Amino acid sequence: MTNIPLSHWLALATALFAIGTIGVITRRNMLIALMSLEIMLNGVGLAFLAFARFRGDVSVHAAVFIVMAVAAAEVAIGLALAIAMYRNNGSIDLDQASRLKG
Amino acid sequence: MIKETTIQSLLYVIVFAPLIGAIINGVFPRVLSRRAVSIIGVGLPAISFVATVLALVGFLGLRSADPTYTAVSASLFSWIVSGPISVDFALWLDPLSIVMTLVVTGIGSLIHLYSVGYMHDDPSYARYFSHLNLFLFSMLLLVLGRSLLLLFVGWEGVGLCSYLLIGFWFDDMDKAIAGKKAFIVNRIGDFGFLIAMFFLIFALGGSLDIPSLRAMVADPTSIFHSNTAMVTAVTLLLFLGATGKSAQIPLYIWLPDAMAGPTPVSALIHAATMVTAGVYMIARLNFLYVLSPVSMAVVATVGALTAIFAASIGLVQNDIKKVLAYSTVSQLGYMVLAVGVGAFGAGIFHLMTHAFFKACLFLGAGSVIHAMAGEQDIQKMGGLRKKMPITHITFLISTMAIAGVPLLSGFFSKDEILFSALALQHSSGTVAPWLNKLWFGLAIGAALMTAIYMFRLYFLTFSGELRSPDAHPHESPASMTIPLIVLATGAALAGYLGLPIPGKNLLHNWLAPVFAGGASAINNTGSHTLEYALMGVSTVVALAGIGLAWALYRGPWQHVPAKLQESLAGLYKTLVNKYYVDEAYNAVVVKPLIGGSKLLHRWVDAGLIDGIAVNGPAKALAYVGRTARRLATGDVQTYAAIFAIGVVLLVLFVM
Amino acid sequence: MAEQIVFYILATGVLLGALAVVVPPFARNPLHAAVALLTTFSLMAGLFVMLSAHLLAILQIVVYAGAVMILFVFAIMLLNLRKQDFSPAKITAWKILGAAAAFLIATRIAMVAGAAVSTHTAVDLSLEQYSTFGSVHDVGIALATKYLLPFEITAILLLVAVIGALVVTRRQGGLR
Amino acid sequence: MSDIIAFSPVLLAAITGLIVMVLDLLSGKNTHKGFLGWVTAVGLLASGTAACLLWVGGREISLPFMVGMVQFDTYGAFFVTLIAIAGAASSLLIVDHNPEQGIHDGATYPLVAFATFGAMLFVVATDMILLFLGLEIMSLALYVLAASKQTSPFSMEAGVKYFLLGALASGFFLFGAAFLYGATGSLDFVTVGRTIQDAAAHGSGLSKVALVMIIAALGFKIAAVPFHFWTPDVYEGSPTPISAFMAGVVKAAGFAVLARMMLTIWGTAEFSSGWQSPGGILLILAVISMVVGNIMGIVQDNVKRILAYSSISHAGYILLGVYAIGLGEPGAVGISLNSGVPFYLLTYVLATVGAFGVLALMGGQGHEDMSLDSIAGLGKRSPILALILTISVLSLAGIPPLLGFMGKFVLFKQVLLADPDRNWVWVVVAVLNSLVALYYYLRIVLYVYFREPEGEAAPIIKSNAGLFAVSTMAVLVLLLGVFPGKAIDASNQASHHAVLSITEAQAAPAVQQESAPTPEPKQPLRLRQVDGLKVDPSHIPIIRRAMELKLRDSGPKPK
Repeated sequence: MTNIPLSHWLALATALFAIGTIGVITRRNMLIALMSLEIMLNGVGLAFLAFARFRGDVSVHAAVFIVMAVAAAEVAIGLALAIAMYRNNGSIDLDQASRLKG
Repeated sequence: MIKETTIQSLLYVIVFAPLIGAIINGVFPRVLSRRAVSIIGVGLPAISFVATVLALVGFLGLRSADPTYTAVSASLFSWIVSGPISVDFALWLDPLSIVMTLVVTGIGSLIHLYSVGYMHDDPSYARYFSHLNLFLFSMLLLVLGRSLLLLFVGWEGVGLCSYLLIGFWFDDMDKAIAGKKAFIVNRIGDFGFLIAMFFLIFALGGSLDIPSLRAMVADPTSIFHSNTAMVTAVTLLLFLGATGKSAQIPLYIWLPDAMAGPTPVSALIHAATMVTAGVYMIARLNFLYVLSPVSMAVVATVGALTAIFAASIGLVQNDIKKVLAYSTVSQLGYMVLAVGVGAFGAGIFHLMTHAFFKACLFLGAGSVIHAMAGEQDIQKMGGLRKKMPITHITFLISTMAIAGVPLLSGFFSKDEILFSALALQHSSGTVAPWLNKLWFGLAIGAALMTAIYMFRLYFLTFSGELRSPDAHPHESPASMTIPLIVLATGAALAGYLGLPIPGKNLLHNWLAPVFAGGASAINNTGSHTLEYALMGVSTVVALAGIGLAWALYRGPWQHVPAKLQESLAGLYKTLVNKYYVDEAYNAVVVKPLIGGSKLLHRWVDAGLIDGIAVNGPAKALAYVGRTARRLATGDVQTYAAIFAIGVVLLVLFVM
Repeated sequence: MAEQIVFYILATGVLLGALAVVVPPFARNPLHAAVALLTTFSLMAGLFVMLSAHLLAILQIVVYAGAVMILFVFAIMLLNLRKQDFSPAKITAWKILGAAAAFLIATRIAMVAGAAVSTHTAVDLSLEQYSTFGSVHDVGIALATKYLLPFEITAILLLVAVIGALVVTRRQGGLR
Repeated sequence: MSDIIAFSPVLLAAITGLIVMVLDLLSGKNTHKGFLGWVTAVGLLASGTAACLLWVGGREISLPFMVGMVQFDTYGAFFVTLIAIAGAASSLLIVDHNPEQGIHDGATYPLVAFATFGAMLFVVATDMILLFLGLEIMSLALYVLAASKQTSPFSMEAGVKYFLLGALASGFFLFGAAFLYGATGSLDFVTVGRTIQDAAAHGSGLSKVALVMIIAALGFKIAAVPFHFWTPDVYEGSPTPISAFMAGVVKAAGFAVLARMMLTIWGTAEFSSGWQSPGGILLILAVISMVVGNIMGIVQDNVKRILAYSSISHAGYILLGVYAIGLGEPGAVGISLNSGVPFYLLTYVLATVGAFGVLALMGGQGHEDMSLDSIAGLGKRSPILALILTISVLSLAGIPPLLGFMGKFVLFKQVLLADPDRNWVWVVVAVLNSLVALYYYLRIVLYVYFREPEGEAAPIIKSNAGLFAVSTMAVLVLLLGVFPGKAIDASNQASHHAVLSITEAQAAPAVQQESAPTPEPKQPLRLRQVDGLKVDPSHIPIIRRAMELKLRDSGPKPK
């Protein structure tokens, strides 16, 4: 049924992962950086599921499920931090979070 | 009759009594009265000294009962058992460590007593005694430790205490920096020591336990005899440690600066005990050193060079403690020369006599400084002979002893070293034979200079008229003069323990079992006639030096020093600036290190772009300058970017 | 063939959505980025279905497209960001290097992994297996047996997240 | 039941968290929350004690019904104990630090307890997903704790930075885990290791991707260069007790997992052969971590940053230890962890928590700045804190007879022992580095004793809890320095079990099921491979799959 080679799935997953990483590196808006993190985790999930399908191993689906929960928890904390940062700084510009340095 | 078990208990008392003193005075500095602090601070070292004497008596008893008896060992607990290494926390009392322990506790106790008077008005009185006792504890651990590792613990401990005590008057930033300098320079040496221990274990399969190591080395089929290169490496690395601790070229630079500490500290740590640790360590490992003629030659050469080098600097110093400091470096050079030529007994002998007269000199100097209200410049002193009779007499005796005036202690010990330098040769004879003549020449030159600068110091300080009218010198209190008298007596008489009469040399006979292994590799090419002839020579040298000093600073040639100073301005300046060694270190070691770290700092901070910007076209420069400022890390996304760059480097590297 | 077409369409959509989140011109406004992200998540669910991960496809919609997106939208509304909240765009050399590095990682990994798995073919699931693979039943069994412990501990994770979010966002005082 | 007992140390930490949370809610809004710190500390210490008891009892208990996801052996016990101690000390430091800093929140304590729980789980887990959960619980709690001083922009910034980079690292970890799964078909890293070490899969592209990703992610947690950039900023910005927690707990847990994963999964005889081997990568990271950490430490003016760079350089030393694998027990197949590593971590954690602890007690009246100048003259203002700081810092510098020296001695000795011909270079490099490091450690001592403050000096917090914590650390540093025997023993035992063995598991007769844990002989503690011990019908396809793929004829036959 699956005629698409595994390497295609992996390429897609890796691409998503890389796009997410680039987002975290380049976007100053903390919300968008958070979204990029989610894209990374989605890439990971895709890789997991692709491997699972190609190995015919369903138990990893449970692992991906747990990863989803973790991702959600991470977003919750991240957004909370963004809000707190906004209150504190009046901005969620990551560039402005650079008082500590050296 | 004292039993062996009793001696073992005494060993614990010797080592731990000062520690208890350190803890009490360190933990309750505000609770105790000054009197209580003094009693604890002086009493516990004294107990340690008494215990040492008792241990000596017991040891003599055991040895007379059984002439082959060599050492008492007391193991407290099994310290490290890890893989092939098993080290006990064990103490080891043999003739060598008895001599060292007597010097440390005896002179240590006297200096503690002296400190009661000297430090009387200091606000941090308890802390001072606490540190001093802690030092004594570390030093005893160094001397009595049975394994190299325990020795190393003591080795680092004395360094730490030295650091704390040099910087004792830390209100003055220079002093705190001097302490740090001492510690860091010492650590360079310690690095050698540590690496040497690793090599000893892993390259040579040796043990850290000194008696076991000795037994291993004694086996002529062992690797120690086949792998000479590694033995040379190990001994040279250990010697690096010794150059740090015993202030030899190239690591001597810390010792003169260490004079920033209170004078009794200089007397105890930087003259009598700690700085001799390197000499002690080489003597302790004599069986290892004699396996490598190269190492021996290096040790001796470094010692001889240090002796003359430091003496020449001492000629022109004007700070009373600096003169003594360079003198100490020079005398340590003698000791190192002695152990380097295989005259381990002579090295220890000089160590002992030096401990007496140098401690006495420092304490005398302390007494002078005390009397002159902190003045240390000898150009501003003079005429103290009448005002401070006891200090004067004791100082004079010690000065004569160090200058090598016949029949005083320094004469005998220095003479033995001069003789050894000329006459002792390594049996394998692989190193150039002319080296002996070089060592002898350097040593005799240093002896002449010693006589000159010591008597220059004496004449400028004690004779003539007082050159600073505001000072009102007075004799010091009894707690200060009593140690002076005891030490001066020692300085006069200690030499008779090592009279150069065959078979009657008490110290040599006493130490013979310790150096038995090492002595076999050393050939004595000299005769007793030569030895007595050399005594004549050195007497002449000493007297010539004294005469010259008298002539230059008291006698008819008083204008000459100034003239010399003028005509040999370059040399004089070089000497005053101590051959610019500190400056050289600064330029070669310190600056590049700090510069390098700053460079890296800036590089990471400002990014690669900064560097490119320097040469870039003007427009780009402006842009990049802004960019570089923005790039200044602290930006979380820059970190993320570097994280990704790190990963990509790994990825490209691995795949 | 049809499968390939669907895959490429979905994959393109997912990638475009993701790029729209990340590449500035499309996503100045966080709300637009959120919409793009929603697209990515939803299309991803389609890909999951293609991998026979039926339950996870649904969860993808529920958790990501539902819960997570709602959180984002809430945050966006709450913060009510305006353009002037951000300093002018800065493209620094480090960021360019970092992005290039991420790109390099991806291409390198895709190449290496692609080569490593080039011989792998999907396990042929029997019809019976196929009907249950990735179903609630199968995944549920895995969760209740092999992954029981992680499943339970996820509860603590969520608890920590809740406390954490409260602690960070509260203005003063205790937990209430 | 036996499983619960075996898991009890970790569970106790979680229960502590729950209890403290409830107590916080019950105790009302305006009460002083300090007592919660004591409760947390007691709970965490109980968890540490439980770990010790299990250890002393000589039980090596694995968890059949949890399908081999947890391995509680001497290695786990060692690190759980260490983590418990560091966690307890940090929670005691919070007691008076937080009110003085204006951090009014009882929720700090449950978060600390949960973070400790996460770290423990992280250490004992042998399954990628459980491991990841532990990592995330620890990290999420710490992101929040780092930002818990809300009035301070620095604290907020620390939290945001730590979060963003930590989440990035987590992503990399998961990505690595996914590829590891792809390469081997399992998430249990014993099975993964067994499969990877099979010649066919060894060095395959997938496992290399996983190797790099996992090294990067764990390198982030342990602050190895070049994944270290967050460390100084976050340590500086976070409330100081939290910095202590991060420098102690996170580092210990990170290293415990790094060593175990590296050696279990990639630990073949070629582990450290050549630069491109897994060990070679660790070696490179080790050397640059040492060098960068120490050089950057020299130019710092803030004590917390100095300690942060010091922690980076220590990561370098420990990585060197992980690189230099041990010889294993005589006659044993395979390799073992260098036995100096757990001991070194012990020495490092005690000293660094002590040092940060003293700084935490200097943040009175909301004082945040920990520049060298603000600690100047501490020797006069508080001799006891000055002494503790000095002991901790000198121990970090490796001055005998303090514990840090023993740690360096044993670690470097073991590194040499692993391969005397090649490793001496790295030992010399490491020793030279520790020499350089002395410069900045001494700067701290210099300021504490030998300088008067020029600006405002940091006000000292009067805190029994904090003083108790830091003085315990200092006493341990001193005592264990003089009597390190037991600790070295413990480290040796722990390191024997660091690599989850697979050869013995295959030889071991399969499976007693729910039988009560028979007290097993203490020496040697055997490692059991537990995946599939109790076989649920639904696992059969999974297990068979794994068997078919990699085990061929040698594995235990499924029923």
